[in-house]
Amino acid sequence: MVGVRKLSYAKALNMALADELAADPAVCVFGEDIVAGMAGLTLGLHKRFGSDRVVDTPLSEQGFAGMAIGAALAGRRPVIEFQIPSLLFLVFDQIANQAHKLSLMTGGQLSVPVTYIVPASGSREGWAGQHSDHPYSIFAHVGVKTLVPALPSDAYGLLRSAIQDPDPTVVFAPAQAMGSREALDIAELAPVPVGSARVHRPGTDVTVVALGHLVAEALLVADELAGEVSVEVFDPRTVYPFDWAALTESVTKTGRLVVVDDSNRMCGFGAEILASAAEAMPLVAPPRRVTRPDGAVLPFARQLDQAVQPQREHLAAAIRAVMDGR
Amino acid sequence: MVGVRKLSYAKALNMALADELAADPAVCVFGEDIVAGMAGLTLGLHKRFGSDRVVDTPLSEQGFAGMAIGAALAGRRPVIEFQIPSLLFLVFDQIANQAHKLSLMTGGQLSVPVTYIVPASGSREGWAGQHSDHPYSIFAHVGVKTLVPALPSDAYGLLRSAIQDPDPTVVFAPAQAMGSREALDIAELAPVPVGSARVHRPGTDVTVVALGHLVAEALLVADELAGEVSVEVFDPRTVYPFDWAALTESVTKTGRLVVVDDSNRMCGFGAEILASAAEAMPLVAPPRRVTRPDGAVLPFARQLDQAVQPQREHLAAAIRAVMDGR
Amino acid sequence: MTGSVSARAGMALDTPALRYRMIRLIRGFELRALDLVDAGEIVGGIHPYIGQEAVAVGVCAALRSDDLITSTHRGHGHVLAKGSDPARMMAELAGRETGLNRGRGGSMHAADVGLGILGANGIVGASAPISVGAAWAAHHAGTGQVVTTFFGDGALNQGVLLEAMNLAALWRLPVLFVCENNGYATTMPISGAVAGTVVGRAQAFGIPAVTVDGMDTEAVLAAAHEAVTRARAGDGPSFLECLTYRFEGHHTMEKQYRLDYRTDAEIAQWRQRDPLALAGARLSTVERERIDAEVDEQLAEAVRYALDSPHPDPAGALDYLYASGLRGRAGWSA
Amino acid sequence: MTGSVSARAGMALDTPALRYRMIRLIRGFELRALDLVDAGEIVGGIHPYIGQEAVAVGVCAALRSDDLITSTHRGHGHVLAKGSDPARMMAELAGRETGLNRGRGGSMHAADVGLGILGANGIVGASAPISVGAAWAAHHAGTGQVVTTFFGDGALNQGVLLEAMNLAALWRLPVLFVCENNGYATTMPISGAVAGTVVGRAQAFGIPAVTVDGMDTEAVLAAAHEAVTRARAGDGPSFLECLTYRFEGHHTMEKQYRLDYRTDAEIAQWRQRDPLALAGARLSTVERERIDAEVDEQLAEAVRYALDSPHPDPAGALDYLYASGLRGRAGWSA
Ligand SMILES: Cc1ncc(C[n+]2csc(CCOP(=O)(O)OP(=O)(O)O)c2C)c(N)n1
Ligand SMILES: Cc1ncc(C[n+]2csc(CCOP(=O)(O)OP(=O)(O)O)c2C)c(N)n1
Ligand SMILES: [Mg+2]
Ligand SMILES: [Mg+2]
Repeated sequence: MVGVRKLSYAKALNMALADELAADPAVCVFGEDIVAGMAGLTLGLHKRFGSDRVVDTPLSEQGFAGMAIGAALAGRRPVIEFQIPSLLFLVFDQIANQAHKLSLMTGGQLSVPVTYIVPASGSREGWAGQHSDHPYSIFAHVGVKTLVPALPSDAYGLLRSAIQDPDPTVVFAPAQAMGSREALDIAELAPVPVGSARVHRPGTDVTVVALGHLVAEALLVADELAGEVSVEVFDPRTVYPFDWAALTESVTKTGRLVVVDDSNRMCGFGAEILASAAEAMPLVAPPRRVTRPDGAVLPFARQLDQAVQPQREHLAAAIRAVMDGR
Repeated sequence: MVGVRKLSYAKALNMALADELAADPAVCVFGEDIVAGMAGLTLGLHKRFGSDRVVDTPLSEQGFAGMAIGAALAGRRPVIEFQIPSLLFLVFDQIANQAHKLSLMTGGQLSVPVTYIVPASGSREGWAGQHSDHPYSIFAHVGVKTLVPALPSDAYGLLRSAIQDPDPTVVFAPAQAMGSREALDIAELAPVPVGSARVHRPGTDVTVVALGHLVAEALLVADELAGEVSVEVFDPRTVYPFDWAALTESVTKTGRLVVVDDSNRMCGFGAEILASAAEAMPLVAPPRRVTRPDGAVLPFARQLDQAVQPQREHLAAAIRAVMDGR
Repeated sequence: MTGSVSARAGMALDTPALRYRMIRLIRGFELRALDLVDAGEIVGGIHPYIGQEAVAVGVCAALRSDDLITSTHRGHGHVLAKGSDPARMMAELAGRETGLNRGRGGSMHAADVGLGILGANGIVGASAPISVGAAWAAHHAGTGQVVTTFFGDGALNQGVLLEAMNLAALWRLPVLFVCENNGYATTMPISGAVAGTVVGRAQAFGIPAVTVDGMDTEAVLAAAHEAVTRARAGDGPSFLECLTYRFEGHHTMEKQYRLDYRTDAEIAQWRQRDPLALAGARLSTVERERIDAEVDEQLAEAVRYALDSPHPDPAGALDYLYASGLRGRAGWSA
Repeated sequence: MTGSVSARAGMALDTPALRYRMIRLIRGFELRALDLVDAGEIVGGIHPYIGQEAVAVGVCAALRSDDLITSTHRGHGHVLAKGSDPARMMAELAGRETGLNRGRGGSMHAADVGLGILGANGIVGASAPISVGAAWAAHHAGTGQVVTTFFGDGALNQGVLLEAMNLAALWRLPVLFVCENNGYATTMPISGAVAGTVVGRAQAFGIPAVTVDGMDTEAVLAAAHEAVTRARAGDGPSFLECLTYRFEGHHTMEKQYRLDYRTDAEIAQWRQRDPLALAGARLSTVERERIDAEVDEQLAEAVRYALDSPHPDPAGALDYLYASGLRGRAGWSA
């Protein structure tokens, strides 16, 4: 597996997990149907690493999320796969109230290196309201490290970093990115530091912050508008911790800011970026957000589902509005 | 119980619940130790309304939060009391993924009039990390109606409105407000509409947005700075839905904005207010937030606990900074 | 206040012929739905109920029309057996405005409140406490309603279902817990997931629990009838373990994978106990053929109805989000 | 990798005299802690363990020093019995930098990882799956460690605890589930909360479960010894129901209310089976008095140590938040 190839996002995650399992005997995986590997993440890993390392669990998310903490306290580095983003709601106590808090509450005696991964977050067309959430803003609010890779290389590099990290970390792999491919040299895949942004396309007029599958959309819009406005596409890669220095640099250059964000508007990721920019960055025009609506629940029918997700045309309109100083 | 008296916040909640139980036979209450009424909310209500209406439950938060949905679907208006704010994490699936979504997902066939109330949210000195959360921003993000009354009269009025509301609603009663008192005429207590803000003190230089127990702090700071700066103290009373029209009016007048917010900084309520103002309100100076730190976990020791909560001195400094245009 | 949710009467299921008819209806519905998934008319796929029809039909045959049910991700059979119009159900799967949920819910969230169907659920186990709460309300309102909650063997490991059983037992509520033990939760065999026995898990809460042949409608009906009678008499919840099997993959998406969690031989063996054949064998060939023809006609019409129905207007994407009519802010401005 | 968490040896508990000594230590510790709550030196109050000492001591007497435990909101007894220094524990309750958790955790979160104490927990039931996970790790590392999880009767109704029992049973993990049945969850009597029996709930998962006299250390020790032996032999989890009683209120705050969930007569009756007296009766008066004097001296020193210790520096309020050393943004700028 050397040399340049078109690597898919799903395969990149699978390789990252395999490489971590191979590199560190403490790494193990819990989840439902992960022996079969239907979500792609664990494909072939049970065969390679065995039942002691890749463990199919009963439908007891709270139970095995709690177990992952205990295993972590005893020296393991568990990765847990969740089939549905909202299963994170089911284990919110285990993540936000247990894993996240144990280090501080024990005065540093404990640390909880657990990785939670949803290898199909956000809308999966036709899966309706309970399967289409994108709750990364919630985990960032709580203060759990929250990673949303956009490209296969980042999916690889961030998953490796998440597993190596001594703290609990949630990785969202957007369903709409899972099939994307990137031409790259496998030998150059490497861990990507948590908290470091990446500028996918430099620009001088406006900074567009995009996450996950929306990075590709933002790049398309930037191309579309190229004759009109010079767009810098800024991908934080990790929602929390956020690379404020890099954003400050970008906005200092462009003076204008648009965020496109697949989470609900109110108190979402987009709100944080705008707020932080308004506090401390030199904006020359009011910033804008393109988000899911307040309180959004994704309806089932395709037309409705799409009507609730941020689309390229809205991003283009927001960019134009910001350029107009509206 | 007529005429002017000093009504405590806890008693106001208790009266609101009693009045709703008396007014509507569909209203019922579930929770732990609510027959004894230790949290104050349900004091005396079991005696008055009986075991069919005021129901002590086993320690099965998910079970009874689910039950409340079912009872609501069958025509009841359940109120659930939680002894600890983070118990909302335990039932996050029931609130965010079930109660909140059923109306849209069933095309309006179902509605879920459940009220969730935490009669001691935020820091309770000495209760440490798992008992001191103030997660209102999370519920607002999800789109669940989220109320944080500051005064006894609002505690009364908002709890009544929450119970009458056809949608799921979370009410946070800050521990640090529970003992506060207000001189008022009991006969004038009335439901307070969800989504309507209240200006506690008019001012012309800067709008300070404060919620819950921080309203009283903001008023003290406004007094303190009175010779220096004219502070308008703006209490949204409900985090979601938010009274944007009223805030726009206030900020249009003052041109300056500071938010004091007892939730974590990242993607919190304060972020939303600053973002919305930056997008569409006529700010003449960069706005500021005073919040809990990113990812905060409240440490046990009193000195540490306090060091993590927003304090008056920080609010005063933020107001001065905004006045200086810093 | 309770009872208002269930006014319309469903299909009568009180003879073996009517029960055969319903099994045939569900089977035919699912086969047509599979076709529509392949054709791209049903987006996102379905969890087919094929093979398990005797459970839904046997249980619903024991219910009153004002009784309530909650269902699962594999819920089409429950919804049809309780009486929903297959045309509106198919329209829902096809995401049309005429669907049961106006195209907002789809396969995993079908509800028909007028028939006492409080809804399927995408989260395994989540329906159980909802049912217990509805039963609590019915109990206190004295309506005599019984609430049935369907779930799979996988749900037995969800804490919230166990909590719900405890609450129902403690308060002697009129709940019927129906476990459709089809041997697997997706690829996980029950032996790898459930320590102890299925009925033992319910019995530990003091809930009467029996195991029945879930391929035989009449056996399911008999057991359900006993349980429902007990609930209606005020004697609390019961638990049925129905031994059954799904003939298709877990979800239509399963076809994309080569999975080996069960053998062809095992599937073939269970297919020999096809509930459709078992129920059909109770009728004369003539009667069976007459029913089959009627049902096929009805289903052809249902498919036509679904596909002829309008798609929802995107402008209404957030309609029904709040029962109060609240409108939050859009995600972008014009 | 496992095993590193438990290096230091706790107090030996291998004679009746040593066990009496530990019961006396816990009792004395709690009485002094109650005084410090009254004096305002312990902020937020405590859940006193008084009356239940025989459980912690009997169970911990059956453990190896490298065995692990998890505990509850009512956890002082468990932590002391596993060997923590009462001075550092008292310093923790008083919120001092010298406390077990450097004053960051307080009463409900005391941990002492070097002694295998993975921590108390403020959320009822939450420790159980953590213990199962640690047991899973120990099992696969072949350390022979056993993990004990203490919980109250109230926790029996938490789904996550039931899930944890299923997982432990399924995978035959070395876990000892210890239910301290003190008859109440705050004001809720067990009869109002638990349908079926306590041991039946564990047995339903195929877990061997027995009920023992939780006021008698020796009875607890015997049952725990059997369970621990089974776990160490690779024969999976066990469950102990220890019948016990708390002599004080649920929490020190309870004094503010006039609660009538239990009668004075009931309390008096249980006090006649005081575990301290039962354990003391096994020793000569001389020996007992010698131990009492030693313990009182030790505890006086512990209180002195705690109160003389420095308060943490507010500048370090968020120290230890991230093991990686990550520092988030402050809540305000200077
Ligand atoms: C709590 C939860 N965990 C996981 C899933 C994903 N999932 C959907 S169906 C299913 C298997 C369910 O098995 P079972 O309960 O036996 O029902 P069956 O599919 O066999 O009808 C899983 C794992 C889910 N929807 N909810
Ligand atoms: C999940 C959860 N629900 C509620 C509480 C509040 N609470 C703390 S202790 C307690 C009672 C616990 O009873 P039990 O488990 O019997 O332990 P005991 O207090 O009797 O030792 C309650 C309700 C909590 N901490 N966690
Ligand atoms: Mg199944
Ligand atoms: Mg108890």
